[in-house]
Amino acid sequence: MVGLPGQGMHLQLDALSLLFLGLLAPQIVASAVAGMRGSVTFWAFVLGMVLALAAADAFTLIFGFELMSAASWLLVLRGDARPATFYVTMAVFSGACLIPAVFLPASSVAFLLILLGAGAKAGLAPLHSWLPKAHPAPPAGVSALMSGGMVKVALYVLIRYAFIILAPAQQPWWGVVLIVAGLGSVLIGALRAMLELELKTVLACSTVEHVGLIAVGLGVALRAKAMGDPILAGLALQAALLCAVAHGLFKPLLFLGAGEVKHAVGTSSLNWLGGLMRGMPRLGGLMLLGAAGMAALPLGPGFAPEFLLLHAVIGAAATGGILARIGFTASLALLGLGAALALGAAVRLIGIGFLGRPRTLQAAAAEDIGRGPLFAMGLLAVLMLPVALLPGLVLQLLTPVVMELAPAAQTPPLAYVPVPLLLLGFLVLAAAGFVLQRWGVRGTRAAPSWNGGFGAPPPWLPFGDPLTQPSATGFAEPVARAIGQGLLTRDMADPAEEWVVAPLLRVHLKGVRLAERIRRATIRERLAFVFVALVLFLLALGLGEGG
Amino acid sequence: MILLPIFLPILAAMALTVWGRPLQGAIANAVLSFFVFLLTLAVFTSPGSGLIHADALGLLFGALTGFIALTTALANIFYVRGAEARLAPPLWRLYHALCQVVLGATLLGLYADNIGLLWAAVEGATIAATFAVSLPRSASALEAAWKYFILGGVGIGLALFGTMLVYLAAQPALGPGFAAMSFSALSSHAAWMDGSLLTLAFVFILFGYGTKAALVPLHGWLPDAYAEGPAPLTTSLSGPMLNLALIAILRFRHLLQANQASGGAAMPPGPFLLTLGLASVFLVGFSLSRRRDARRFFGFSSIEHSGIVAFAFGIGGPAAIFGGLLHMVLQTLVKSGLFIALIGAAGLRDSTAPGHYGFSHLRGIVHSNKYAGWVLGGAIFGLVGLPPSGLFASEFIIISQTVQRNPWVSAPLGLGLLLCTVAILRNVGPLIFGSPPPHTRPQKAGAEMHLVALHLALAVGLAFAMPGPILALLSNVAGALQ
Amino acid sequence: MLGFALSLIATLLHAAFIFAAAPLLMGLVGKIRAWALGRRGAPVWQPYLLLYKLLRKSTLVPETATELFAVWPVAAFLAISLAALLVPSFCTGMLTADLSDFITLIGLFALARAATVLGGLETGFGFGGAGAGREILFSIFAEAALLVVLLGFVLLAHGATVDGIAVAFATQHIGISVSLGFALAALLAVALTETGRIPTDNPSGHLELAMVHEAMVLEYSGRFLLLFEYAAMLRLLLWMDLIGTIFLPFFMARADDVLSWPLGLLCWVVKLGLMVVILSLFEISTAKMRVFRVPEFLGASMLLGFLAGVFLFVAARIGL
Amino acid sequence: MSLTFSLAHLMGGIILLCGYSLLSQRRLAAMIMLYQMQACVLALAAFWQGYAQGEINLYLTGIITVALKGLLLPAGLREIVLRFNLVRAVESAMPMAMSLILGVGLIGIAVLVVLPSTMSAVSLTREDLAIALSVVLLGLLVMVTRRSALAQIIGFLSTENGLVLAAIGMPGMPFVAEFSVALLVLLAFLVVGIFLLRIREHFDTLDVTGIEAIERRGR
Repeated sequence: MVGLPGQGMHLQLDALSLLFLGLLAPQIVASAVAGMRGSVTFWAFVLGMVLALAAADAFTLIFGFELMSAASWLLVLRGDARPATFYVTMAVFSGACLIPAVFLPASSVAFLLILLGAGAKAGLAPLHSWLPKAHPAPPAGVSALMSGGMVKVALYVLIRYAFIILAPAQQPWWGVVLIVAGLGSVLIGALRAMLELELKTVLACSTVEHVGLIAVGLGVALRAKAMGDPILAGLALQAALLCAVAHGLFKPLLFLGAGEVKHAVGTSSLNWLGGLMRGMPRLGGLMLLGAAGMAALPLGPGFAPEFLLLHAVIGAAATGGILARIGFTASLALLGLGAALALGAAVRLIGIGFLGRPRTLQAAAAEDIGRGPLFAMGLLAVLMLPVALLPGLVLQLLTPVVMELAPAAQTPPLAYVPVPLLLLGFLVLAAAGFVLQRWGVRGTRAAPSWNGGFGAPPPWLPFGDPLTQPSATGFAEPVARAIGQGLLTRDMADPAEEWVVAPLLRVHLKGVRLAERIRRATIRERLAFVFVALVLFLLALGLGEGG
Repeated sequence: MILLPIFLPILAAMALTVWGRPLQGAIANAVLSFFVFLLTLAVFTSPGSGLIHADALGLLFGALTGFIALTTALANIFYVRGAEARLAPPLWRLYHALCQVVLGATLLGLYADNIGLLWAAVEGATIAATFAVSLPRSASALEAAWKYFILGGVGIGLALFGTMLVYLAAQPALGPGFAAMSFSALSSHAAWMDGSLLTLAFVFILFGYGTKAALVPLHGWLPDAYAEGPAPLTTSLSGPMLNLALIAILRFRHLLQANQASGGAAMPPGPFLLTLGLASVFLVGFSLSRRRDARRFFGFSSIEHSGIVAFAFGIGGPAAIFGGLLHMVLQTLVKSGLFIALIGAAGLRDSTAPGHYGFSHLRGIVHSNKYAGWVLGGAIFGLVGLPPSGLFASEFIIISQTVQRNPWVSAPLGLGLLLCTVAILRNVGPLIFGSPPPHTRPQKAGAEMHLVALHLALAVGLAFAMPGPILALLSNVAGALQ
Repeated sequence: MLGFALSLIATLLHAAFIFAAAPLLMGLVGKIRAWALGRRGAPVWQPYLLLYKLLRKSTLVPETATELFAVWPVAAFLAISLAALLVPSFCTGMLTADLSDFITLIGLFALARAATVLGGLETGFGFGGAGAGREILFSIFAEAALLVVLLGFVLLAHGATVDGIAVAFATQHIGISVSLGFALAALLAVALTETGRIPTDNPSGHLELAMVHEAMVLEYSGRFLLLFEYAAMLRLLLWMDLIGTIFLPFFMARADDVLSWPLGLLCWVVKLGLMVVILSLFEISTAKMRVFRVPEFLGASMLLGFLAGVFLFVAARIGL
Repeated sequence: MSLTFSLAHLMGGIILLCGYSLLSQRRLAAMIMLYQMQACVLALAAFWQGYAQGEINLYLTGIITVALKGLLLPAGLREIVLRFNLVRAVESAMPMAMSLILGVGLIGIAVLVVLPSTMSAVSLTREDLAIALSVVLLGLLVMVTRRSALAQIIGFLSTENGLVLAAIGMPGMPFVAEFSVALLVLLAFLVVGIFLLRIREHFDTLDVTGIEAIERRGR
């Protein structure tokens, strides 16, 4: 019998796990095609995720979850050893929170433990600072699966426990906690995505942001469910699930693309790229699609979830006490900030990395992607289309899941319908095209760019002087000055580092010093330890029996 | 029949002290261990009777001890071939004799159904091990042996006092004579024993055998002893000795539990064990992060695992005891394998002398030999409770039981395990995949690496696909000793 | 059937009007400004001439530009004209009524902004990048403020489509409440930023270093520039429509009865004229502010929108 | 019968006294002397118990005790002191008075823990047990408070005396002689002292802190 001695392991599929498995499948295919086929560790990673999603008992769930953590740790370690320890710390921490939680009776303590455990693995603020370090480390295929899949598995655990298993004990404030954590992630994630230079780090930060969005949706739903508001619960759940689906499609696409960029250029630091759209148009086009999703632009895959989420928050602000309403008003503002920042980040990614002039010769000489990656990214891009253009249909597919999570929920049809918009836009374009063709002069003429009046570059700089074009740093500088200094620490580091990680490290250092002192004890001192302990035990014994 | 596996090695030891060149001694040692292993299996059919008769627990761990001794002895051949020049021939003879003595004494302790014999066995094993540690004759080795001797001696003294107190406590139930010293009789009459005396006895037993099991704060001897002695004997073969001490604690704990359960005056054993267990896990969690010598490092991790097992025993209940026993089995397999692999790895860096097990010296094993690197990495990974490592199963059982029976202590346990896991795993990177010291050339790995792989495979298989008979055996033992 | 036909006609009329009137609006603003400054100023139809000129001029594509150079103006124009089509001008209940969700509008603004910014980064020259960075900075606060303001409307009108809000404000008695005042102030600030008027940006400025919107289209010429320019004009009209529809929904026609159309049209013209005058006078009475003052300006407007919401709750006497 | 107990108590008391006064000694010679006295009284107690319980191997224990611990070990200790001309004075880790007070406290604890046990149908009384336990603890205290290795060994020896005192009191306990022999093996190893000789080779003093020099370097 395979599994826990005496109990084995049991699997079972329901709507929720099927949804997440379906979410995982294309990513796995894409990552495998993109070059992870041969790695045993990668398949162990996949196995762990699948087990966690299909688990019917606590052991299988935790086994899969931890296997996923362990395998991804090894992959991170092989990629870049520096963040590995921090990563495994968080991974083990989430395990250490989850194992007790699954055995506690349904209660608020259990929920908080689940939130800590799953949240730490999903990168919810304030336990997110490992994610932008660890996700970029391994090969692109793994990064893609970590951002698109592993994070979702963590959220799956959170959803399953918060909505189904712990439902008997649910409280409205559970949702509030989730919302607050989510808003923090949105803000920090989007801001750092706007400021970071490394392409993969930008994507990882944006993952933090999207996890935050999903968490806000789940929080609103949880609160509404506990307060008995079926419409709002349905709306918020739709938002969260659709956001998970969309993110699970465009984020792996972007990560794979980032990997290809690194492979072609040798670096993926935005300040050393530029003009890639010329050398690698196919990759550029795919990245543009992904970025549109990341920026939640209309007619892109990311807009419908954002739309639903904002409506859910507005709806939440229309109910409850005045403090709650004011809180939701504020969170609406924060979501707005986050959305605009995400737009900035996506625009920066495309505009600095793929448009403009090459900043290095490698960037100028980059060759377009091969068949494998093209297929992988193309698959994801094709799957994005329905989410982008027929979100209503996708939502209907999600309805069983919503019903499973909140049986009383109602799912009104989506108010955002891209197809007519597309039609309208087509008409406008047709008209404009007609005018331009009919009365305008046709054709275009290539000419040296005006380039702000700079003189022609010397011959040994075929693409002009890189220093004369705005860098990624410069592009983000206004935001850094206006917001960064307020939200981040002085050296533009993550506040979680300063307020959460650093104090813990200090405490740990104290413990280590003490342990070293004990280790260096002389024989006599070691005897003294034994003796004192013995006397204390005897004393406890005597007093215990005396009393 | 049952006497054979115990006294064959002890008698053979005499011969080994006077006969043979180092390599011959090693081979003889291996052959003897092989026979002993077969005998430990044969004992299953005839557990014997009287002073020395093995119960299920003894049989199981006896077989485990035999297996470990066999693999260690086989690996020892490679070790001796590499390190022959490092000790004088008479010392080598002494060394191999001591291997057999330790083996015989451990088996005696496991099979004895008499608390006095158990004590004598532990004392013998301790003295032999102390000798072994002192063999390299270097200042640090002597110092380590001296520590081992003083602390171990005190522990043995306390254990004897506890043993006598148990006898005294059994007087009302069994009266004078051998009956009052036999585990089987004691556990069946625990209800009528003098509870308060029994508790007092348990404290001394705990400190006595706890010293052998290296529970904090009684652990002082272990890291140095591991790090200074001749590697195979003092590291790989010492796992069974820790098991012996832990099993002794478990047996006495059972007396206390039974007496208390049936309304006796005994105090519950839980708090004592939990305190020592948590102390061990935490101290190790903090101590590991500054170690630079591999053997000392993994010595500390042995302390951690003793602590986990003691903790499990403290939680009590059949499931937790089961988890504790499973943890002992798996951790012994993995740890012994790990030390064999470590010796092999140090061999790849062409030096098996003590002191050459520094992490800086062993960096980037995978660059010396891919297979050896992965095996060593797997062994290290096997020490932490992350799947697919087998220890995940046992630690999962233990934590779940903790949450169900005593939720509040699960928080410190989780924190301690977190510290230990991270402290162990952060060495995997540099040690296995890191950049090797200059002039490192790829080399052939010794065959002992296959032994390690066997150990690991056994550990994983036992944990996640446990054969029915063993499962039944373990759960019966756990149920009987809860 | 008749209702559908009528609303179709209304929609077409609406489209025709906005596309025709957008340049005129721009011309009027310029004219009035000139008058107020005591100059004669360019003729009112100047913008039409400008557009025609651009239409006839040849279109240059910088060598350092990528294949997507042509995409951005089209996308920007598309997004803005879509938004303009969604916002009702003289009558409610058009075909686009159900699509005109406020959040969709915000999304379309974002799309236009993204296209413009990418256009600015396209050839990788300094001013474009600088303008793009500033645009992004402004947009962050603008979007947040817009969302918060929206909340107030939705709570009052129990509907999120601009059309619905207009109908609700026109029919049911809302009255002049302090929160609406705050909302108006906030919305105006955002509108000035989005349309790139003084005080946050100067459409008629000529110093590249100070430009925001203009800086991003410096490399464009001919038909591409035309699209950008036209989009800017549409944007102005669109925002005036938006503010007019929400805050002055009086006498707006209903698509399904023809008789109300003339009055609706008249009022629409009056409203636009009024706003044009106000805008012009406001623009000559203030100066452009420093770039890093703008976030404070918009942050204040966000706060106003927030207060609008709060006062709404207070007015509704909602307990804790 | 009462005579049995009273005499047993008397001897136990003397042994405890020796163990306690070990704490107060500053000179090795005196400590060895005290230990010798303790061992002899222990032997007497063994004989007496053997007579009282009619156990032969208790006599055996007594003989072993007087022969080895009463004569041989002290001689060996003195030999070591002379040969290595060790520092005669023993430096203490804590003030003498302090350790004495602690000693009293230990005796108190011993009584405290033994008190609740009901020694029904047992010839060994709670007092004897308390005495034996106190001797054990006092011996450990000596080991902890003394810096010189030899003093620590003496402390260990007196601990072991306490053990044997408890052992001989045990009613009809098997293996008592074997236990004492086994313990003696331990002591023999200690005192015959391969370690001392080895350490002698490497260090000029037996002071254990000298060994720690290596330890302090940290590994």
